[in-house]
Amino acid sequence: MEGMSDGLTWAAWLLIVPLAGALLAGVWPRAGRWIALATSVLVALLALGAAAQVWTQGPQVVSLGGWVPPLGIGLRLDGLAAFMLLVAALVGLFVGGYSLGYIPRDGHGERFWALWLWLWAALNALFLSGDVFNLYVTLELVVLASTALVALSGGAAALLAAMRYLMVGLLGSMAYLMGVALLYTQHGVLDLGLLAQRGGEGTAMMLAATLMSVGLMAKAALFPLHVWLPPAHGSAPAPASALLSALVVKGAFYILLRLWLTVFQDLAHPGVMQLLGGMGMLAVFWGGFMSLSADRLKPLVAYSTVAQVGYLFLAFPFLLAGPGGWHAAVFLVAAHATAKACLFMAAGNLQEANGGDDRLASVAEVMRARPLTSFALGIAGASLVGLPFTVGFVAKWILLQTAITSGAAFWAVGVVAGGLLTGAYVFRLLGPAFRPGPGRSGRPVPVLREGVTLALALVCVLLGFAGSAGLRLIAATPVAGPGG
Amino acid sequence: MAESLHAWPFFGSGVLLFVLGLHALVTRPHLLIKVLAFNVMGSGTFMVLLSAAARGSGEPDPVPQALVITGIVVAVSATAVALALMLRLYPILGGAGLPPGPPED
Amino acid sequence: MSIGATALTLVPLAPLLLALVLPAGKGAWRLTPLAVLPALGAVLLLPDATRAHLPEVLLGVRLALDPVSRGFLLAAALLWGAAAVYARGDLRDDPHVVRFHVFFLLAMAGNLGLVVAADAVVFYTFFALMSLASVGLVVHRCTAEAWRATWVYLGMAVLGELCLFTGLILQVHAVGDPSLERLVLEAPPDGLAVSLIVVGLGAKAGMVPLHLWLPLAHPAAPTPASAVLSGAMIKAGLLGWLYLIPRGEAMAGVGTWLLVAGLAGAWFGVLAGVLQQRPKTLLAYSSISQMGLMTAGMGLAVQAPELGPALTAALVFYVVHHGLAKGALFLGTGIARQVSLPWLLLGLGVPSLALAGLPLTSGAMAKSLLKTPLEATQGDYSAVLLLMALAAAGTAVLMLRFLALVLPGAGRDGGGSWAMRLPWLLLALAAPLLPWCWDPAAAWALLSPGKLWTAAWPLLLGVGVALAGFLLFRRVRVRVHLPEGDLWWLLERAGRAGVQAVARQPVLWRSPGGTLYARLGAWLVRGWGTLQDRALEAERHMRRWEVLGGGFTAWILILFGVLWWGLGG
Amino acid sequence: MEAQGGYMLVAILLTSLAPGVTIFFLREEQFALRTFLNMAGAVFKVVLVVALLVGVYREGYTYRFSVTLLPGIDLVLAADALSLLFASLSATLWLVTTVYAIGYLEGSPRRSRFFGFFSLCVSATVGIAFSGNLVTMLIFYEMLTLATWPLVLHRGTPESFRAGRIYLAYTLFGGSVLLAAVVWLTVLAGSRDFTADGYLSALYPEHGTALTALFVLLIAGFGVKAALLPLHSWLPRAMVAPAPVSALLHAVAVVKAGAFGIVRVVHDVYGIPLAVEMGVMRPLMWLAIATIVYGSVRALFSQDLKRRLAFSTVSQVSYIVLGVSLAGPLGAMGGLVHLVHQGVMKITLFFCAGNFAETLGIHRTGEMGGVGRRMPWTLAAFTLAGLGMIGVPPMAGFITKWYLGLGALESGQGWVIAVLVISSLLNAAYFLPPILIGWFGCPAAPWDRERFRGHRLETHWMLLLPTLMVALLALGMGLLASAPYSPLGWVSFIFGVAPGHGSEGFAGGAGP
Repeated sequence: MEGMSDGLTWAAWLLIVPLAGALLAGVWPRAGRWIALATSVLVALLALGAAAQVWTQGPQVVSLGGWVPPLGIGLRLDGLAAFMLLVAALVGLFVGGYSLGYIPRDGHGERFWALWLWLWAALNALFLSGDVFNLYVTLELVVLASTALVALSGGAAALLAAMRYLMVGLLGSMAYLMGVALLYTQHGVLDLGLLAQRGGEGTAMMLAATLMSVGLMAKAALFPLHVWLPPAHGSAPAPASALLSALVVKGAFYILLRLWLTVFQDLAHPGVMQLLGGMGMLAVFWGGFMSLSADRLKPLVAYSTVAQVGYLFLAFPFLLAGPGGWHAAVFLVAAHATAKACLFMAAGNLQEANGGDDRLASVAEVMRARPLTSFALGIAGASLVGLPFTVGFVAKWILLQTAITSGAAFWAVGVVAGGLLTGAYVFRLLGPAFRPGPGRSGRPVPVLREGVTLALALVCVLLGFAGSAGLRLIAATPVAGPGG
Repeated sequence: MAESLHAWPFFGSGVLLFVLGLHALVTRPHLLIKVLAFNVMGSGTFMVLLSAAARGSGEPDPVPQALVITGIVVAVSATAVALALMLRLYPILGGAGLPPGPPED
Repeated sequence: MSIGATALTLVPLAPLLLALVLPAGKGAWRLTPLAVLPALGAVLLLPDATRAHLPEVLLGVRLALDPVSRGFLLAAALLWGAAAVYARGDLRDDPHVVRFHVFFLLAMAGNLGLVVAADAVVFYTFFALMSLASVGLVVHRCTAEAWRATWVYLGMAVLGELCLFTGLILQVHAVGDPSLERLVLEAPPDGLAVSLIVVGLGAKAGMVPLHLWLPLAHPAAPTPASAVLSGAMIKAGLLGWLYLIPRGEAMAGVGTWLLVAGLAGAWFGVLAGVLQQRPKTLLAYSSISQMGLMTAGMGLAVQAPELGPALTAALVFYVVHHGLAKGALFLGTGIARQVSLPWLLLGLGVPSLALAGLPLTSGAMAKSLLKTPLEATQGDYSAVLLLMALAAAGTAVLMLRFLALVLPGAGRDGGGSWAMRLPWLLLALAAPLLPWCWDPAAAWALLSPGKLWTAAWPLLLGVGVALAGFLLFRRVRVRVHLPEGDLWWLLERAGRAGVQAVARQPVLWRSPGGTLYARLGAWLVRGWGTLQDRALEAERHMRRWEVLGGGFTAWILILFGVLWWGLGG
Repeated sequence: MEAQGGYMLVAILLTSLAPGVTIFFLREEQFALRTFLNMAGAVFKVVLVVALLVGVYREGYTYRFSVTLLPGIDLVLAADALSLLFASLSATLWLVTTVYAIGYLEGSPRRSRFFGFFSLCVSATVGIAFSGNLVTMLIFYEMLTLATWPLVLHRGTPESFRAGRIYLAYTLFGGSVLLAAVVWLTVLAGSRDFTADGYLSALYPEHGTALTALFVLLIAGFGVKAALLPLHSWLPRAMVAPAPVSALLHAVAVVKAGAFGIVRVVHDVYGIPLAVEMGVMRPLMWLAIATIVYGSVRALFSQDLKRRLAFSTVSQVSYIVLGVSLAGPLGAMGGLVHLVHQGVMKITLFFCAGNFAETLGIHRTGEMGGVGRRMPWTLAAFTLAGLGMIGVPPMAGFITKWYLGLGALESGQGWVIAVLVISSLLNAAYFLPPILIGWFGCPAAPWDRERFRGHRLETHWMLLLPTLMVALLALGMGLLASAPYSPLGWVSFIFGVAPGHGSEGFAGGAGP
């Protein structure tokens, strides 16, 4: 059973620290980078602490100010949340280090720090929220922060992409909120735990499930509602792209998973779960195909996110496969987050060295002269494909194992075929780096950035040995219905 | 569903507003209309939420009010961001209307 | 390892090691004749049943010396030694003298090694070494003729090796031990295995119709190489048969087969040889004929186990006799233009008549040894004996034809060095001397009138036929000529015609797969391109707000529908 | 048997991994340091492998190292006799190939990248050798794919890119199939260490269909690298890579990894008795036979020397599979010993082809006329290895064919010898003519590119020395086949029989 605790615990600090950092950085942009650095180290430590607490003591529910649900706001720190917090902290830490070398020291670019910490705070809140309305609020906060990050570079493409992203995001949020309203109409409570206990299969519940799911699918960029993602992630500054692709779409997915694990557990019948999984598979192939057809680096990486998000939706058919079937997809979140952040960071290095041009043909020349970044690109790509000695391999393994255990081997076929498609576009990206001719290191790129990129790539390798621990952490999630 | 009959007009018009807003958001190229449409959708949702305050027969439930107020704050911030973006786009697009045809990335 | 074993190991090892160091030293090739010394020493000094065992080499190497191998080793050592000395003179000015000697030594190592092998694997190893190294001897001159001979030789050698390999492995597996001693005693009468062994070794032994390479290779190779090819190496086939063909009732069929093939070879060699123009080709056919007689003897030994020991002893002597005589003939032919007629008459006449079975020579003794057991036994071998005697008459005709071809070309003294002349003459002298050295008692016995007549009448008959033929063809002036390599000539023509016929019909050889594959590839590439274009178009379309909104709404409907339907409304 | 320190195994991996990773970041002109790292790693690896060999042979040790990857799934490195067979092959040939590659690439660009991937490739191979279970093997197998791909591309020409693309397509496909199979197997039977006679017999016949399907998938997965018949065509195309890479592909690493995987699957996952009972050995044998004959025929009609050698590999590697599929100890010995023999002989041939191309610009067999006069040592090495491929004693290839033949008879399938004979005949048909015209022919035209003309040696010493070493090795392995540490001796040790027909008696025996 979940432990209850009051006061300012790990969970609360995980909200307060980045929020405070964001405020400070907003007020004092000149010192933004140092505030961000300190904050990110602190948040990373806090996330570790929170995970350790879940690891040792099991899931926690924190009632802010001592008010318990249904009236108070509860923070729920269980295995799933702790895992997502850790992933966010890991990616955040590296993106932070990378941004030190990316964000110029003067000019309006320094607004990045406040936006980033704000986003981080919102994400942490999202992962920790224990009720559906708070989730709405955090979703909106995430969307607003993300929109600002996309628009940060200020070009026409970026602004248009930001606008589109905002609109789709708001559309999704509204659908979600409508679902919340229906839920409240039905049950009169908002807390996830209480809603889960009430359950229900009525039409209102179905409508709520539909609206919330579709809204979140749009936010998670599930095919065919993915069209906002490639321009947005493709035109944002590199660290922002990394954050958006690695974490923000995962936030929406996280809520969706949470809802189906708790509130809608009575609705989770095979038909709808297979439908979601099937759409995920379609996304895998569509995204992969688009990635394969891309002729520029950042759209290629962005479409790859569309594909990888598809894998995550296998969590839904796996929900019914047996206890913990969905763990595989959650672990994949970690694998994809690290690899994708690393890819966007590497892409940023290459694009900048190449004078802003990220066409594959010309980027290859730069790749030849920049072994650190190319190496990182290679390792992260391998992780994306699911090749061994990377966390991607472990994730793919768990995914396949779950698929086969659940007796639905066709998902395994899909995973394998999708992996091949991933291989095709990753190696299409890497291949030209081996063309003959001298490399061109291009414009200077801070060594710090190249180093951080490579370090994150190495993290992709190290996490390959964290499979057991990760799964154990995820398993510390109380689930009553299917998937528990 | 709202059990009390007097909540039905709120609920119904809320849904109607939501659908109208959705339609406008999707079909109208002008950005300002899109922003307004989002607000209309928001209002619709809030009305549905308010209709939930009439649950049961006793005192109206205060929680939806609180939720709606929070929602309005959030919607206003979102509108502000959207408008700010629109203003930045205005000189680039030479207007507030999205260009016709499928946009390129 | 004992001294005897070491000495036995040195028999093949000495030429092998010398071959390896030969390329290093400039004049080292002159040492080649010394490589036979261990072999000669082994023949003369080592007792029977000397053994050597090297367990770690190959699959365990076992060597042994027994009476049979001693005889073969003697013939081989003498002939290789003589040829090596001859080569010192013959190839003195050859630009590729070192290359020749390397292959010469390798082939020598193979030949000597297979004689002392006591183990099927070792036998096969040395057999292969000999066969493949002698390719270098055949091709040495690099003329078109040499290349043609080489390809034929190589093809048949490889085919023979593979048959032998298969036969050996079948027998070794059946016996469970590759030792030749056990194989000859215990090998089962497995028809397939024995046939493969017969054929595999037959290709080497010039058994008709596997003889095709002989008449091509002998004239093409340098003289010392022809001498060892014909005198020593083809005997390896016979030795293999002696070791590897099981005896007994069950093998009667194989014995008959060998007998028939042998007699056919004996006669065919004569007929085909008489029709030749070049002395070395003629000698090659003579070898086919002589090997045919030995093959027939082998067949008899297989067919009638009771005759086995006596026939084996006879075959061993025959091998020595034929090896030395044929060696002398080849060496003499090689320098015929450089020596005067008396020397030629002595050096070629004696061995050729010895081959024909002239009394007082090794030929008479060899034939007598072969026939005596047949006469002594109860079985009726008169037909065989008659055929053998007639074959001897044929040999006489053949040898007269040989002399008629060579003697007119006699030159004047002085050209040939002693390095070439001495080994030739020594080998030629072996013909009258060999019987006395081998078995003086038996040699004495041959001097009885009956024996003399038995030996002489086929010879006289042959001389008569030859004279008649000579007169006839002088009168008629018809030149009957058989192409060298008889059957091969036909096969080659047929093969060429076939290839040309196929080449004229592109349908037959141009694979339809190629174009199909190319078409499929093009279709795939085009299909992929179209797919990509369509998909990109669809993706652009999906970016429109209307489509996005439509999709959003559609999703809501679909998801709700599925939920509704799934939960039964 | 006690398990010894697994740190030895990790150390063996690191001897190539650490230099490899370091080399990537060296500058192009740091020749001495790069060479030192390469050579030190290679020598050290050989020394460690020898230490393991002695430990396993003399003391009967086993070495094991494991890390947990996922619950119930360990990354296991273990050294048994079979893994050491492959590891010692790879370690030895890597050392030789490193020397060769240093000579071969002298003065060419992008050497740091080349040697980096080169070392990674060998690390992966040694990892495959020491894999203690299927999961570990899969991991290193995929790593091998990754590490080899840049080497195939190395020349950077359009053909090499095409070859690289095809290589990748095949191997990634194979890897995916393998991944699916291994996961499935793990779900069925758990992740277990390789054990003699396998660990699946308890699942039969209950999961018979699944086991058969799994067998097919596993063989297909490993068969891609082993170049089994329908999955072979990457190999001949990959011959556009530089000669040391071909050596690596054909002899040291890639095809060997596939064949070794098949051996592991048949022997140590399924076990011969189960595989025979399931009836999967016969189809495997037919597959091997078809590959053997097909590869030889294609080799015969290939005029490009390296292409011919590549098709010859397609054919020869299937000997290993054939030996395994004969399902008896003698046949398996023949197959396993060929793992080593083929490697050494084929690497000799590729080194020779590289020498011809680098020294004289010879690429086609028809251009080899008279090459023996200009490059006698290289041609001698080529001759030895070519004869070995045909199976002429006393070369190593003969030992293989002899044991395969005995194995075929032992398992009552003597007709398989006919396949060996046909293959040998074809081998002879495509190896003997180039050898002969090399020694006795004349150059048809002046050679394209004469290098090292005035040198004391016929070519660069770093090209010649490794070539001669491997040629002698190929000779020695046949000539001293029955010595204790020879490949045959080691394989006999694996199967617990006496090598050769030694005085202790002959392993084949007149079986029942």
